Order: sequence, then structure tokens, then C-alpha cells
Amino acid sequence: MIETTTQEETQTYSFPDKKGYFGKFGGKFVPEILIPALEELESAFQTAIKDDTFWADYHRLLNEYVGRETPLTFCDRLTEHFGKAKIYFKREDLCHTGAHKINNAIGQVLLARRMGKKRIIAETGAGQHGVATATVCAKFGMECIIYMGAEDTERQKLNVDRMGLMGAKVIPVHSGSKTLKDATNEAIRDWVTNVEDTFYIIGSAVGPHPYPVMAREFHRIIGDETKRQLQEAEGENILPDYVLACVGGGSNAIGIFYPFVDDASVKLIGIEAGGLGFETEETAATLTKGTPGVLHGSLSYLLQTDSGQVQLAHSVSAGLDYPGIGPEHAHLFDTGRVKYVAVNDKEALEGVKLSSSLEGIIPALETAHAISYLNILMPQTTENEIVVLNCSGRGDKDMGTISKYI
Amino acid sequence: MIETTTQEETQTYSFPDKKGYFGKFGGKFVPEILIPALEELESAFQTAIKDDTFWADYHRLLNEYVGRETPLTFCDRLTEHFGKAKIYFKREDLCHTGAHKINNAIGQVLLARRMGKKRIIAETGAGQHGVATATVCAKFGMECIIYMGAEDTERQKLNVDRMGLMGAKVIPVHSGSKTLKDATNEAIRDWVTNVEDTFYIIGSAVGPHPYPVMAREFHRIIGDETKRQLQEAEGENILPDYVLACVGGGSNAIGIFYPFVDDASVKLIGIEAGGLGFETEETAATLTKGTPGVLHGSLSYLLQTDSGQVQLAHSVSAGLDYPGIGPEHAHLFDTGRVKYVAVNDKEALEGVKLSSSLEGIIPALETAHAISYLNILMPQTTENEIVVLNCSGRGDKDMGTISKYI
Amino acid sequence: MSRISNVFKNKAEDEKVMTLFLTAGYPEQEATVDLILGFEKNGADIIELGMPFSDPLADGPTIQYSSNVAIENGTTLSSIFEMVKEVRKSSQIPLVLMGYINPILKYGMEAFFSDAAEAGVDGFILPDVPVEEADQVDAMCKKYDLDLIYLVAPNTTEERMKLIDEKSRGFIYCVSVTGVTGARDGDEVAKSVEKFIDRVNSNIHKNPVLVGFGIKNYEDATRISEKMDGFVVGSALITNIRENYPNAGWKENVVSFVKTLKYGNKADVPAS
Amino acid sequence: MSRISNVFKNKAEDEKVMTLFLTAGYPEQEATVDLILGFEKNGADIIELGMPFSDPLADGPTIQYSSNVAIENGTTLSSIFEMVKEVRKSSQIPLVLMGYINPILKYGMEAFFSDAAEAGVDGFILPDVPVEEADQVDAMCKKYDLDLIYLVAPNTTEERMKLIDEKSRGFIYCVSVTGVTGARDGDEVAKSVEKFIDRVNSNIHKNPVLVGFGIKNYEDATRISEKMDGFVVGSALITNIRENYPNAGWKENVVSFVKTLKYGNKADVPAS
Ligand SMILES: Cc1ncc(COP(=O)(O)O)c(C=O)c1O
Ligand SMILES: Cc1ncc(COP(=O)(O)O)c(C=O)c1O
Repeated sequence: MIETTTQEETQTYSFPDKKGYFGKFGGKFVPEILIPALEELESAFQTAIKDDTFWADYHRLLNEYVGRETPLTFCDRLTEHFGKAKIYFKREDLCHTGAHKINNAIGQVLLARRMGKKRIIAETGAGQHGVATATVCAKFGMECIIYMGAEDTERQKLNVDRMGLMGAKVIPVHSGSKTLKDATNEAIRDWVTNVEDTFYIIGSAVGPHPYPVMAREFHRIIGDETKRQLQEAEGENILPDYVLACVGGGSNAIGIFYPFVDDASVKLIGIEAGGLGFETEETAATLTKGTPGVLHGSLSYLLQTDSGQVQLAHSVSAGLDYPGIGPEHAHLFDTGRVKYVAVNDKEALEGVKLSSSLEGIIPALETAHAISYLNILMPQTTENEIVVLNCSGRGDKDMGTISKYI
Repeated sequence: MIETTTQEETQTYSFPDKKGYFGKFGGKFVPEILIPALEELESAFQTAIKDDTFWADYHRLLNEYVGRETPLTFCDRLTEHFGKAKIYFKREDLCHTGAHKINNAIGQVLLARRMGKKRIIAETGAGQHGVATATVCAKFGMECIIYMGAEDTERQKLNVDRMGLMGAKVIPVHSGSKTLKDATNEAIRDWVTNVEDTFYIIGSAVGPHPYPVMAREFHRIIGDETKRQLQEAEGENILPDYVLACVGGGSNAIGIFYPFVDDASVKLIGIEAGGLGFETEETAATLTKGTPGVLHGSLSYLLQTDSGQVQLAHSVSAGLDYPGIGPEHAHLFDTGRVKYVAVNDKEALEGVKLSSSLEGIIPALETAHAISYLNILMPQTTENEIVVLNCSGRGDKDMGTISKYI
Repeated sequence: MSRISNVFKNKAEDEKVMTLFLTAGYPEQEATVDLILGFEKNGADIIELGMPFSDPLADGPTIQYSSNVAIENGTTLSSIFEMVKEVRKSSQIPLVLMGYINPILKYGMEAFFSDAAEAGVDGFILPDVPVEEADQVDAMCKKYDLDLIYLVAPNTTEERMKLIDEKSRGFIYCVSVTGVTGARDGDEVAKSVEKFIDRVNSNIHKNPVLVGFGIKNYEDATRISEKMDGFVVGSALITNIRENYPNAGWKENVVSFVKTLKYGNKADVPAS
Repeated sequence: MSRISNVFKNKAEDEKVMTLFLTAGYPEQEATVDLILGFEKNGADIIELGMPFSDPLADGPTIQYSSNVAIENGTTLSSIFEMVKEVRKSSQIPLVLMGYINPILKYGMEAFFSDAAEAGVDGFILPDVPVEEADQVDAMCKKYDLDLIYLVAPNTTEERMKLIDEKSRGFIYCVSVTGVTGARDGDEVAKSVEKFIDRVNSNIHKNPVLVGFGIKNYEDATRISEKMDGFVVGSALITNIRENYPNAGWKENVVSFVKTLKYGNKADVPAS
């Protein structure tokens, strides 16, 4: 069993198992050549998470560089707007670089240093994980190569420039659909080729074991802080009734869900990108619409054709525009512990407006999916309940898209 | 004398005086019709700053909404790069909306509420103050009108869209040079016309008394935090040897300088925008190049022609592109307590690179002026000294400009 | 006794003092003297000569426009003094310079007031110099025997009106509605000002009071200045110039507009 | 004994087993059977038939390209089984299906291996199913009497090589350099692999070993497979097809390229 950093409570939920499975999902479906690299990584990870100095470094960087802890903001006007449960936002949008992604990038770059790796690679879609990785590489003086679909490098030129400014080399990927899925393939190919000196920082709770559990352990600080902050705000032993997060690969969601998994009274809701509607082919609602399969090293759910080819996802938000999902979410879906719903492009854009006009918080389009779901959820809540929503990122990166639609 | 919030120390520096003068500079050079409004404002301000509940609201919002306190980041790689004094950045770039401006907007909107004003107006250049104002207005459900030079509304369309999304009305100003100076004129005209129900939130440490002192009191939290944080990091009673900040109107600079004004050992350096060179006409180096004069309600320094017409400023950074400066800086300049220097457009862009590539922090172009000055300052420092630089904002808003030049 | 005070002293009981605001150097520097003399002949009692400034924050778009044109025409304080000297060759109409403080500071306080007095200026209206900031200006005006005219606004307290009455010399300029200079609807103005005018009349005793802002024609002027000593027309005059300039006969047209401001279409218009 | 094992049993002592990788359905579905039969006639001992996948993360650009074309051509696991059946009508050349696990999962594990066996497939190489994840696949292969071929890489530990040798049936595919499939320079490859090949030979005893990745021509093949049982050519063959297709006579050209891979320009090329 993977050891976690929880000292506070005994978790009865104890996934993944030794083989990296969350129930039926997970594993490491990778070329033989990566097996030693994953074993080396897992052993470094296991050692690190038992090492106080590792966590001290991690927390010092998050506090002094990233700006944690992030606030838990009481959204008085949104609350008033619905007139039901109290709404809080966990403000990952205030992290350095503008999204939760950097929590994981910091954790992984620290591991890479411990392992003596000098060259960092990563994939990116919208560029948020690429920017986070380029950032930590600049801060640590490490070589940084970012794979990005050629189409995304054009759509997200701003983030390409940000990465370049920080010294990262952005490699446009021209294969396949020229988006995140292909950038990931290409990053894996680089890793396969340069496995000796290269550390691959995966940007979500996906990939072969131990990546999903690493992403979780480096993001669970979101949920751990939330739990403590809510008690500070609302009183001892108070738990939220609902915790909401958008789900692309699933890293921000698992980060806020995980510390509540054993708290049975807390309803956890993951919001996927419905795209043009999950009844269409233009969707990224992996759990709602997909079937089990293997992509990028783990067995999880997947959008795929009848013959098992991976489908292109569609979402207005680049960060959710991915046909796979982390295996732990597949497990939490199958066991029913987390409820997954889908919100369409159009509804997400309404979510942007809602939060911007009532709270002065312009969310990332990814986050906006979760916000929009409040329109469905809130009427079912009562005044003495509490809803916490993970505000995973800020919307600056999306203003171009948002302006086009609004 | 204005009462300040310092409880910790007796300040021997005690400006402004009752008439709103910092030595020879300041005052309220405004139409008669604004005099009652300024008196009402001053009295509300004086009452508020003696009221613990006011400060409680202010601090609660800054902590739970804006994300304060902002970290004091030790810049190990920049430090190593110069091999001299230790360099710290005070991370105002991590504030909600991306710059220090919101500290002041929060303080002023709280005042507006206490005064029962329902309509907020503001001027903006690059849009940072406009966004901060639109943000707090959304959070408080207040009507918000932003004046912005017609030229700036085009150059900074992204920020125009951000304001619009939050429900603010952006009014393009077609008079004069169609930039910040003229937006300010127009905001004052609006105020003159709607003085009864309107609160004017000025975006820097400029304007008639009590605006400059208000901006200072609402931004001094930057310096107060810095002082405490540096002692936590370096030991009791340790003070920085140098404190650096860029100077447009002067709000971020006075915010970090003020708590150190009475600490004679601390060298304070304000960095102005040299534009194409302060020996040219294309500059925004008000103190380095200007002469005393009255603009927008106070007597300070000013870029002006021989016949006393205000000149157009020039800077690559919209937030420094202003021909005036707050009166307190004029005073600190005249008394020599603060040293003011100018950094050119080109050097500022080098500053962006320096901080991005070594620290993973892409600064606002305004901030980059201060960063670039490290190239001049650092060789004169020694290894046991400490430099603190106010990282006033993040560079996302400037990526278009930066990409064009780099 | 100053030229300004003389106007008020010499006017008929029910006559209203007509003050015209003209931006010096607008629409061309060469025209200013002619316009002033033409205004005088057609009923103007006092001329406010605007000193153009790049950032006229108390002015509406009309006067901003005229200021920009004047600056582009090269108008400076020195050139304004030349205009005043030229007027003084043939006229004793009171001339009040109106403008922002910055160009004056740049010119140099002492030099400015001394040169102004020498040129034949009578007084000053400085909209961005309220009583609080006026000590030095006041001292200079006294030294050179010049009038300093303050404004009162609808939101000026009674206490403050008294203070302004005490400090003002020449007259007091009563801003009839909150707002910047500009052509507002006279009707609206009339309604909103009645109470205000009563307050002004009960608190200001030493100085004559002229009412301004928003007067577009004879009817506005008559109604609004009913309980006052006279009125000021600014934006409406600039607008009229803007409409006529540079068509042939523009000066004549402007001057006859001025006549209608003072006399309306009444039969008793004196021959000009 | 399986067809694959027979190949190794029957080959001459110093003969190298030539295995060719061809993406099924590339460049057209109709061509696959012809190509296989032509390859057999010109020296191929074993055929690896690639099952195209949308996300071939262990493959370089050449094979990615051929996979995309094959998918666009409508190639599916079912259509591949049809191709295999067609080959089996006239040939007993060992056929190894190589591909990623996802389409197999989607097809259904049991159905896939059962249908494969029925069609006449001999074995499988599944690059994203390492030993750790192979339990079910292994059970299926055993059930249907099919070979399961694993890969070893330069960074595979000796302990693990032994495990893989134990688990593998048919042969072992030795990836000669770290990296994805693709045409690397043979020289570079040769130098970097010597030590690795020695390690492989001291740890792998049960299975024959074929070496692959980066072999472009007869000389590469000869040098690299010197201490091995044979070699695999993939990307170089796809590249050759890509260069020739769809020119007239493309199949003949490809087939004669295959002949040079096995025999070089030696005089003793058997008549085809
Ligand atoms: C702001 C934000 N939220 C959410 C996501 C989705 O990723 P995940 O599901 O891993 O949190 C992204 C990915 O780019 C993102 O940038
Ligand atoms: C990031 C940032 N820094 C500095 C400034 C300059 O203003 P001030 O001198 O008032 O801090 C601005 C103004 O827009 C800004 O956005």
C-alpha cells in the first residue's frame, strides 16, 4: 500500500494497492524500457514521502514561492443569489502561475532533484501545466522541454511565450490530432528515448503508477487546507456537505476530494466537460460517456470508438479537453463514492459570468464547469448546509475564448 | 496630522500635515464643488482608520479574498547570479487580480460603503486598477464605471473584457491624448457632475488630499508584512539594506517604503520609467526629469512644457505611463530620503527575462523596471546585505508587448 | 475702485451683468482681440478670458476642445498678455483671466501677477485653486491690486459661502448645477437652482453674484439670473463660434449671437 | 511445436532469422496479404503484423504514420483476422500480432485470443503490456496455445531478464537502444549495443532472441545480429513502402528491398 502523509486520521480508504491499482483501475501499461524508470521513481517517491525534509522543502516552496495556503473564500453574494447552502471557494486560482497545477510540479521537481535528474519533460494542453513546469524548472535551474500539440501552440500562444520566457523549450507536436493526447504520446516517446537522465512530470492524476498517486499526494494539500480552514470558519468538527471540482485528468478534484473520502457525510461531485453535450460525439465527459480502456499507461475510462481507437475529446476548455481520466476517479465512479456529472460548453460560459459578476472572481473555463453546476445543485441544498467548490484556476488565460462567446 | 495605523512604533515622520501637505507637496487643487466631497471623505477616512471594525473588515477581505499575506520569496537563483546581497521579492503579483492595486481598492470600497455611496467610478491606464475596482464592486454589488483612454481600451482589450465580465461599464475617453491622463480628467469630471452619490476610487498615491495618504495607508500592509516576514526569515531586528519599488503614481512604492521611512539604515530606491531614455522627450521619469506643478488635484512633480502644459509620458509599461507622481514621493525626493532612478524600456524588458528565467516569476512590465535596476545596484552591495524588491504585479497582462520585443 | 466693481456699481437696478467666457487664442490668436471688442459693443459687461490648459478637468468637452485648439495655435500666458494690452488700447472692459494654476506656477507666481497687472488684467478665476490653496495667489493679487474671484457650488455649505464672500473680490461666480462646464438644458437648470440661489442670496452679501453653467440663450439667462446680479455664458458661446468659424462673416455672426444673449429679440436693443 | 519455434529449430547454425514488421492495412488493406506472401518468398522468416492504434506511444513517426493510414483505411482487429486467414490459405509463415492493449480490451479479451487462434495467428507482442500487467493475456495465450513475446531493453535488469525469459514463449524481442521505433543510424546502434547483447546472452537461455530497432539495411542487420538469433526490421521497411507507394510496380520494389535486407548483394541469393 502506498503510504500517505495523513497523520491526523486513519484512512480506511487505502488505494492504490502495491501494483498501483485503485480497485480495477490503474496499473502501469508502459513499454518495458520504462519499467525500471517507474520502479526507480516509485522507490524515490516512497522514500521521499517518509522523509520530513522532503515535506519541509515542499511546504517551504509552496508557502514562500507559490503563495500557499490559498484562502477559503466565503462567497456571500453567490450564497445570497441562490438563497440556500453557504458557498465557499477554495482559491487555487491564487497560486503562482494561476492554477493548482504547480502543487504537483513542485512535488515532482523536488523528487527529480533527489533522483539526480537534470532534464525535465512535460506535456501540456492549454499550457497551464507547461507553465507550471517551466516555472519550477526556472526556479531550480533545470533543463525543461515541453511537448504541446501544434494546434494548441497556436491557440495558446500566450502560454507558449510564458514558457519560452522562463527558458523552457516548447516542442510543437504535429502527430495525430496535434493536441494534448498527442503531446502526451510524444512526451512518453521522449522519455522512452532519454530515460536515463530525464524526469517526466505528468500534469494530472493520470499515467502509469505511481503518477496518479503522486499527483494525489502533491495535491491533497488542497483538501487538507480546506478541511482545516472550514473548521476555522464554521466551527470544530464541521464538514462540508458538498465538495465540487471540475475533472479533466482529475488532479485538482482528487486533491480536494481525497481528504474527505472517508467522511461519509460529505458528498463529492466531479464535474466533467460535456462539450457540445454528452449525448453528442463532441464531448470530454469521460466517465459519463466513456468505457474502460488503457491510455497513457493506465487502465481507466476512455472515450473510444467501437474498435478501441481513442476519440478526440471536445471541450471549450483546453484543460478538460482530454479523452481519458485518472484511474482513481474511475474507481470512485465505479464504487459510487463520487458522483460525476457533465456540464456543457455553453453552461460553463454562464458559470464564468456568474462568478465574475457576483464575486469578482473570473474563473478558468475548467473551473467554470464546476461553478455552473451550482445552478443544478443549489436548489437541492438547504440553508444550513455548506458547499465547497475548488476554484482550480483563474480565467486570464481564457479571456480570448470567453470574449468570443460572451 | 493624519493618524496612521502604526501601533508598533512611534513614527517621527509625520506627513501629511492637516492641509494634506507632504512638506511642500500635496494639497487639494480641485474645483470648489469637490471640496465638500473631499471633506466628507477625509472625515470618513479619519473615523474609519480609528475604527477596529473597519480594519477587521479590511484584513478579513485581504486575507480571505485577496489571498494576503503575500509571501516574501527568497530569490536564491537571482542572488547566486549576482553573488552579492541576498535578494527577496515581496510577492504582490500573487494578489487576486494580479497586482497590489487591489489593496487600495478594497480599502476605498469599504469607505464608500460606510459613506453610503452606491456608485463607484475609477480611471485606469493599463486596466489593472480598473480590474481591481471592477472586482471589488462585483464583490460588493456596487455600480462601477471605469474611465479608460480610447487608445488604451484597444491596447488592453483583455482587461476591458475582464472588467465587462465583472459587470463594470468601461467608458472609452476620446479627449486629449486618449490615455490615462485624460481618463483621469474624465473621471474627475464625472465626479464633479455626480458628486452626491458617487465615490471616486483613485488608482495610485496621487490626487487631492486625502487620496495620497489613503493609498499609502491601504498599501502600507505591503511594507508592514515585509518587515515582519524578513525578521521571521533572517532573525529579530534584521532590516533590509535596500528596498526597491517601481514608481508610476507611486502607490506600490509608498506601500513598501513607508514602514521603513524612519529606519535610517534602510536605503529606499524608487525606479521610474525612463521610456526611450530620460534624456529624450519619450519618458515617464517624472522626478528625474520633471518640475514641480499641479496635476489632478495636487502639487507634485510633473512632466511639462515650458509653458506649463502637461506632456505626454512614454513608457513601454502602461502602468508607469503617467506624467505625474504622488506628492509624498515629491517630498521624499526633495528631502533625499528616497533615491529615484530611471530605467529605460529596453532595460525593463531585460528585467522581465532575468526574473522569468532565473526565478520562474514573470513580472509586470512596471515591476520589471525595478528588477532591471538590480543590474546596477547589486555590484555595489555586499554578501551580508539584504535587498527587498516589491514585485508589484504579474506579467500575464503584458505578454503581448513582451513577445513583440523579445 | 476696480473696473469690475465699477460695472456693478454703474449698472441699472434691474440690468443683468453679462459676462462672456472666451478661450484666449480660440479659434485663432489673431481673433481674440476683435471678438472681445465686438462682444463689448454688443452688450458684454465683463470678459472672462480662458487661459488654455492641456488638462482642463473642470471643463466639459466644448471648452476642452477650444483649449486644445488654442494651445495648438501657440497660445501662452505671454501671448494672452499681449492680447490684453491690445484690448486696453481701445477698451476698459473688465478682463478676468480664468484658468488652471499649473501654467501660472510654471510662469512664476510673482512674474505672472505682475505682468498681468501691467498688461491691464482685472482679476482671476482659478477653478482648481479653492480658498484652502489660495494664500499665495491671494497675496499676489492684493500686492498687484487685482481681484480674485471664487466660485460657490450647490453643495457649498453656508459657512463656507460666508468665507468665500469674505475672501472674494470683484464678484462671486455661482455654479448653478453640479457638473462641469457645458451646455445643459436651461429648464432643468432653472428648476434645480432656485433653492440654491436663495441660499446664496442669504449668505453672500459683500460681493455681487454671477450665475453660470448651462446658459444657452436669452431666456435661460433671464430666468436663471432673475435673483442674481448677472450671468456668465461660456460653452454656448464657444459652440456658436465653432459653428460659424471659419465661414465668411463668422465674427459678425458670433457677435450678433452675443447681442441676442443680452437683449433677446426685444425692441429696445441699443444700436451697436 | 509452434510455427515460431520451428523457424528457430530449422534454421542453419549461422543463419539469422529475419522478422519483418508490417502495419496491417498499410498502405492499403488489400495489399497486406500480397506483401506478406512476397516477403516470405524473399527471405522473411517471421512476420510481425502491426495492429494499428490511434496512440502508438512506443512508436516513432514512421510507424505512427502507417498506423494512421491503416486506421483511415478502415483496418480493425476483425479485418486483420481476415488477412491472417487469407495468408494461411497458402502460407505457414509465423504471424505475430504486435500492438497496444486497448483495442484488444475493447474487442474483448477472450474473443480476441480465440478469434486470433482460429484465424491462424501464432503469437503476440504487446509493447504496453509488461510482465506485471500480463497475467490475463498470458492465461489467454496459454489457453489458445499462442506465443507471448516480451521485450527486453538495455536498462532491463539481469534479474528481470531472467523473469522475462521464463515468461516469454516463441522468442524475445531485444530493443537495441533506448528509444522508440524508428530509423536510427546503424553504426551508432552497433556501438551502443555490444555490452547489452552480452548481458542478454548471459541471462536469456530459454528463448531465441531477435534484435530490433534501427536496422536499415543488410550491413546493419549483419553486424547487429551477429551474436543474436536474428533481427527485426520495421521502420526501414515502412519507409521503403512509403517511398514506393503508389508508383507502378511498388510492391515489386518493396519486395526486392526485402531481399537485400536478408541477403545483401551476395552472390548466393536464392532464386525467389
Ligand atoms: C485551472 C484548471 N483546472 C482544471 C484543470 C483540469 O485538470 P485536472 O482535472 O487534472 O485538475 C486544468 C488543466 O489544465 C486547469 O488548468
Ligand atoms: C503591476 C503594477 N505595478 C506598478 C504600477 C504603477 O503604479 P504605482 O506606482 O501606483 O504602484 C502599476 C500600475 O498600473 C501596476 O499595474
